[in-house]
Amino acid sequence: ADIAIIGGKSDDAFFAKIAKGITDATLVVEAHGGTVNYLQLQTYDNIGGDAANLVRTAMSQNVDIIAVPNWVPDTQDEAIKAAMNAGIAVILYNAGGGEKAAELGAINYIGNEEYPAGFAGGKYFAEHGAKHVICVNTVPGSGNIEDRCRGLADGMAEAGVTAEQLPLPASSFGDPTAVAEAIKATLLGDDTIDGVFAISSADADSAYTAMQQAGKLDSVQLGSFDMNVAGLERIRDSEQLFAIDQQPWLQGFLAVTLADGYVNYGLAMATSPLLTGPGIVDLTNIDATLAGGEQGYR
Amino acid sequence: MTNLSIGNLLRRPEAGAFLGMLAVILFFLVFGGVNFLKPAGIASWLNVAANIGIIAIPVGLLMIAGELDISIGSMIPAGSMIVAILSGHYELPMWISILAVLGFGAIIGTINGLLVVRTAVPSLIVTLGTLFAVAGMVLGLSVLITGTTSVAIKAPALYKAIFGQFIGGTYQVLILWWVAVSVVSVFYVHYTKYGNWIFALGGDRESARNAGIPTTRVTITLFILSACSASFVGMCQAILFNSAQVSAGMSYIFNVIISVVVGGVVLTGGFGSVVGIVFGTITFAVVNQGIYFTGFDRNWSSLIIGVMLLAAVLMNNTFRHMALNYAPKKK
Amino acid sequence: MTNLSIGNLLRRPEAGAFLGMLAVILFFLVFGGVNFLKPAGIASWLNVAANIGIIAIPVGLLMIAGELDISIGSMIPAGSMIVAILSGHYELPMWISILAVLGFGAIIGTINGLLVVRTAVPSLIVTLGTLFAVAGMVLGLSVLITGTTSVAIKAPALYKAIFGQFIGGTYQVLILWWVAVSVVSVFYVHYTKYGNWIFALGGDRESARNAGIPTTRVTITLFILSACSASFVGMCQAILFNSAQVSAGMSYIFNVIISVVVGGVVLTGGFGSVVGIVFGTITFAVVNQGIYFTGFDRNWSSLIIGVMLLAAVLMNNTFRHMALNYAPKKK
Amino acid sequence: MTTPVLELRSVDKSFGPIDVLHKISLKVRAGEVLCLLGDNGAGKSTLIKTLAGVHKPTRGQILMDGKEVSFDRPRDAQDMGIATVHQFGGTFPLMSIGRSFFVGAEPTKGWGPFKIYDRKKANEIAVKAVQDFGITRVDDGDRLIGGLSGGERQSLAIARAVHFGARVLILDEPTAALGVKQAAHVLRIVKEAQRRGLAVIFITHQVMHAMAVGDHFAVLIRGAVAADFVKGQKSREEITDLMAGGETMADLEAQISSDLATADGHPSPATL
Amino acid sequence: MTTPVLELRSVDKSFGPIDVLHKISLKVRAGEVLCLLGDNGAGKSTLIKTLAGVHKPTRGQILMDGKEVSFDRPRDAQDMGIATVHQFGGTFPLMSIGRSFFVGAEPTKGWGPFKIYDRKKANEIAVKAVQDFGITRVDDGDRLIGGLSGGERQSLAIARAVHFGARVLILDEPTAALGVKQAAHVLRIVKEAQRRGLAVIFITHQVMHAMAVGDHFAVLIRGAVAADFVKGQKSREEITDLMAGGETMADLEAQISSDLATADGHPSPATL
Ligand SMILES: Nc1ncnc2c1ncn2[C@@H]1O[C@H](COP(=O)(O)OP(=O)(O)OP(=O)(O)O)[C@@H](O)[C@H]1O
Ligand SMILES: Nc1ncnc2c1ncn2[C@@H]1O[C@H](COP(=O)(O)OP(=O)(O)OP(=O)(O)O)[C@@H](O)[C@H]1O
Ligand SMILES: [Mg+2]
Ligand SMILES: [Mg+2]
Repeated sequence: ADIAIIGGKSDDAFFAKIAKGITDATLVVEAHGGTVNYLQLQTYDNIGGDAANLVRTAMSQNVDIIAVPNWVPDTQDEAIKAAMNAGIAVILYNAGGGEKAAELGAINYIGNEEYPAGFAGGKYFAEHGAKHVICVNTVPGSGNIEDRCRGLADGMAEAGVTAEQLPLPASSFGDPTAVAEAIKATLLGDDTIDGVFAISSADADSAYTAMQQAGKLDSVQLGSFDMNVAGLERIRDSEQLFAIDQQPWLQGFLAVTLADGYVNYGLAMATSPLLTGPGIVDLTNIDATLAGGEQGYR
Repeated sequence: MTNLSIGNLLRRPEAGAFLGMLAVILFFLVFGGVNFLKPAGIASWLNVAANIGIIAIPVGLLMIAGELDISIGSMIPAGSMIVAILSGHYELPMWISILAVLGFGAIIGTINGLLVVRTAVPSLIVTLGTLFAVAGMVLGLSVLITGTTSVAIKAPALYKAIFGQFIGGTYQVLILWWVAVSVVSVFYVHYTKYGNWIFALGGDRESARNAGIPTTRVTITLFILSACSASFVGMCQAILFNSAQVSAGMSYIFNVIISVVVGGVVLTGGFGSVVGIVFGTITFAVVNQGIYFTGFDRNWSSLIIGVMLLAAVLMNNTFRHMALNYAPKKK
Repeated sequence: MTNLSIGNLLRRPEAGAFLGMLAVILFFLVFGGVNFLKPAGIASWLNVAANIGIIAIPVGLLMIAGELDISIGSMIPAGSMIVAILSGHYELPMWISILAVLGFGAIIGTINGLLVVRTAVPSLIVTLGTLFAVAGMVLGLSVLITGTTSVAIKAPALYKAIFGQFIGGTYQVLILWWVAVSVVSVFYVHYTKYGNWIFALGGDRESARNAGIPTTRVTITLFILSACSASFVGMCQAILFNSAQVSAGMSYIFNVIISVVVGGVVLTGGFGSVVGIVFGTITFAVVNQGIYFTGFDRNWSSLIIGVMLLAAVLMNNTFRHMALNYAPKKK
Repeated sequence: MTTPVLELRSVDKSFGPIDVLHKISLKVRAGEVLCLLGDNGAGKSTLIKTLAGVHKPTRGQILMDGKEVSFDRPRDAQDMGIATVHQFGGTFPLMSIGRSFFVGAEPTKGWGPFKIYDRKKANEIAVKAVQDFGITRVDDGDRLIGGLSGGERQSLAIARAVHFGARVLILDEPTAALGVKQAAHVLRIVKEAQRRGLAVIFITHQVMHAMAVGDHFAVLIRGAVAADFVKGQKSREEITDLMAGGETMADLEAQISSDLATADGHPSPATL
Repeated sequence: MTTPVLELRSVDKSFGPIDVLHKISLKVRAGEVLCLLGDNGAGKSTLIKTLAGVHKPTRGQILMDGKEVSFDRPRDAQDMGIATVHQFGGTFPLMSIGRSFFVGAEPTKGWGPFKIYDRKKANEIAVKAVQDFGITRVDDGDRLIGGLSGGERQSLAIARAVHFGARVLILDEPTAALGVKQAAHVLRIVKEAQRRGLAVIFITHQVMHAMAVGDHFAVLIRGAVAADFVKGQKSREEITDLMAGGETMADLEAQISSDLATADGHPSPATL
């Protein structure tokens, strides 16, 4: 099968793991005489529109099936429908959700969902005694991050405690020191804060430094979306409470192999959606995760 | 005295940009296969080019006049958000939103222009200030008004047909707008006196003023055009994609400036052409999108983009050099 | 003939930047309270300033010499990744990594410099090409070598103490590096002939060459310094945060250029000072971080940053204008 | 007949703390060439920039045809028929000869929004005007200014002012960069303009050029009018002394020649 | 004694398709002033740029003291003692007078890596050198060049070359922007340099200046040496004609004056 799969920026640590899954799955596809074309966004400035454009680019390459995250459904649905009308099958992964897949007529949905993932984080925080969490948003204005923070707030609210957003200006994005100092200043300015939630593994590194600086390692707990080795080591050392895991490698691997099976042999999963998360990585399962993390799979 | 000699052609500012464009198209034809030039493949880079191109032309003219405008980076989401909030959230008629979008562009353009003209603060810094200020305003107001940072909008069919639709299911209607903007600009820049004023402004502002050119008026007009073009593109994106997000389009700033400079405009002003900017935009879009048609490992795509851009500009530059040194050969 | 007259002080290029800095500090003192100037508060902007400042000085010198370098945006992750891969992944001794980091900076700087000098392609475009190319290379190689895009590194205590630690638990050791770089630069730029060469280069490249200045050598050296400073900062960040990411620091490009220009360096070259750049960097860091000490709604922070930056530069500019027009009063 | 076309009444100009012009009063009539003389830095360029609308006077009045005027921008002065060639600049290296010549006053054809710049006409007029200066090398109006020699550019700027100067022509050291032939041509043009009834203000450091065309001389010393006289009232030596800032100067040539005569030891160069 | 300091042997220079210099052969000896004359665009500046190491000749040889040399950069020429004042540029608007004067050859004090730029000394020397030109307004070496008048800047550039010119001094239209006093001073400096045994190449469009200091004259017409003679071999009228590109020119003043005499109708200006 000729498969097109659309994904996030190539230097995005999270998508690098998805890409690894895709690469591994490509071996299978090629063994079956097919091809895989991975089309990546180059920026996240106009994520929905750019993804829609990539769907059309994939259409122009006469592929059999397209796997795409539905980040901004309002924006992308039109392109996805156009692909289906042109006789190209579609599989949603990473973002969008099972309902959306059913609505559009996509084969399946593989991945987790931002809002429930955030929600799970909120609940976990609340269960571990956090009463006032900040959700550090380094990309204010981007819909999927807003969803994470909203989910977090709602998950905490269910337990009667609060979370709020800390939006950072664009000039801080990618500057770990600026992110750390912003969090530190906020922690110093408000003693009621007892939890920090970072939206990416790199921001978690900064957040940890901020807590250390503010002298609040004991009074503030850290949680994050996604993880890197430094983060996993913190969890192992009990310096970070948890990380929300979406198992990106599985998302990429399954999206491609399922697409291949569907086109070549009409195979399809009976389960829909196929949820790869949210899983919580904490002290209970850290060792296995760490081993996978060091090889770039977790 | 033959006006069509090779020399005369090479002397044109767009000659280098044209050759650079040909070179990258050839490159991707060889490595990406013929899909790349089939109608659907063309759409994949033409759509991208149109979005950049509409902004690149006024920004390029500003650069020819010796100024930079980076506030476009937040004018795009501003345009999206204005139309989404007014017509999506408040459900006002579309024409009001359109007027508001262009009006906001005119206001910010005027502020940029006035600050640049009156204070002698470099335009990079002035527009950087408005870049942040507008981004902050859009974010703050969206959260205040709608409570979120991403608003849905369903434009009526008529407006969708004019501003945001796919022609034949593949080509954005924005391409037609781009063609229109290009044609009008070519006319005004290369065939009327106003174009002459822009070049003079960039060549030597003091002398241009001494020559009687209303430098203040020209500068402000150009800033208004560039701010309006950015908010217009933002509006069309919101209509096309049925939703608007506030996150600032920093990458647009880079992409537009790259397109303009690859198109042969001199960064310090005084030299360039509209057609060159169009070629530069296409070159950039082709380099950016062509990679999807090739089999190269995606992890190396940035490397290829960087090298291709450098190669295109080097080629371009060689020709500009020849152009500047060229004079009809004496027998 | 008094050398300490107010006029002479105002004439200094850093006078405006100093006043701009005072103004923003005052603003945040009023709206943010005194926490902002307590040790922990100072650290919050000083740490940010140090990271930007080490890069801002060589980039500022390049700007004084009439060139831009935006490849720093990918040199920072390159520096991080090199140290993380060599000492984290392959567990080689730290000193080898450090040499490799600086060596890589030297190579990219040389390439930038040679391309700018030999081809007359504007430096913005050349370094844009290397920006993309280095980003692609770092990503491609990291994935190839380590299989991931984020590598952990635990530096030995000695190296952590020198490159990446918090002094007194709050101040990054990078601040000391920044002070050192500033002092050395002030000396070389303002008290030796090399500084004179840089200013002449930016004033009029042709005349500078005619005056016998080795323009090629100076330009390449400056590009090497800026590339090395960026990879050095990247390395220190990796050591400090115990982990390195490949994602490019595009915002650094903006932040560094803003700091330099707010510091009174003329964008087109020929005018500026190291102390001014230092003040400009502090101004930017204060504006960026000060907001967290105030009660303003965070959603509006970009708006405040934009307005504050404009205000600081306007103040700066007023003084530069006075400086250029100043001459000792005749009786 | 006797109302001056342009008159300055005790005009002062300062740049911040620096006073450059003090109480300048001057008149220039139609059909008259006013030579503005003075040492380097005396304030000549500043004075004519004030007349051309580039600077606004700090104090004092400018009158045209006896009525007070105020120029907010160079355009205002131009619209009243004052054409100026400034000492520096005035041409655009990356523009074509034709476009540079007509910059700010482009010839157009067509109507309404479709008025287009008449490139052919502009090039023809520009090339002809420059060739009239004896610069026959320039025959293509599309060539870029950047490739012209200094003198060629200067001739272009003067040709432009002459073409547009309706009532007053102001030339700031127009002959400085010019060759003998071109300078002679400029002097002839100045006289032609005078004959056509224009008022001309002519700045030069060359006594001979001044004496050849001037009807009326004004000497600036340190920003003030130190002398104001008509042709014939002062000898060449007196004028030279005044031009040198009021210092007594022995006759230039005489002095140098005698230096030369008394100098010994320099080898008599062999012919090649 | 008779080996020329600097010699050109059939040097050609083209810019792409444009041939600017054809087979130029010239010599200049120590203690000799070579006046390079010629119309605008004749190629004088291009010729001296070739000597100063700015351009490389397309063909032909440059000899110093009879030995062939090749200048890859202006620095090379400077290191061999050739100091040049180019027609344009040479000063840096945003630099101080002292720094601009010594740019590329800064005086230093201290040792090793701590050699510091000697600002005081640089300012003193620069201000003195400029004041020697009669420009007494300039008394502060820290002032920026941007605020100086055109003539003040030109004087600064010449003062610089004179200060650094060890063996050959090349001046491209040095007197063009200068006042009478300053021009006289430049001529005196040229003669002084000659007396000290320097070889001087002097470009000017003013016959009087050329005749006042020149020992030896070379006239370029359209990029070729049209005449090469020593002082006294040609009359002023002949030289003027040659400078005008070989065209027969009536004596400039005479012609203009007679024009003036025959012109009627221009009002006799009233004294103010
Ligand atoms: N914008 C300015 N700011 C400050 N000082 C200035 C400015 N323009 C001119 N000056 C000063 O005013 C004085 C007169 O300058 P101006 O250019 O009018 O002299 P000039 O008579 O034209 O001399 P030249 O014959 O050399 O051209 C000079 O000392 C100069 O330094
Ligand atoms: N870089 C260049 N590229 C192309 N043509 C050039 C270049 N430099 C000079 N020329 C041409 O060479 C010719 C000679 O120029 P040059 O500047 O040497 O004249 P010049 O004798 O110094 O004249 P002037 O007296 O006006 O200064 C001119 O026609 C000019 O257009
Ligand atoms: Mg003057
Ligand atoms: Mg010349």
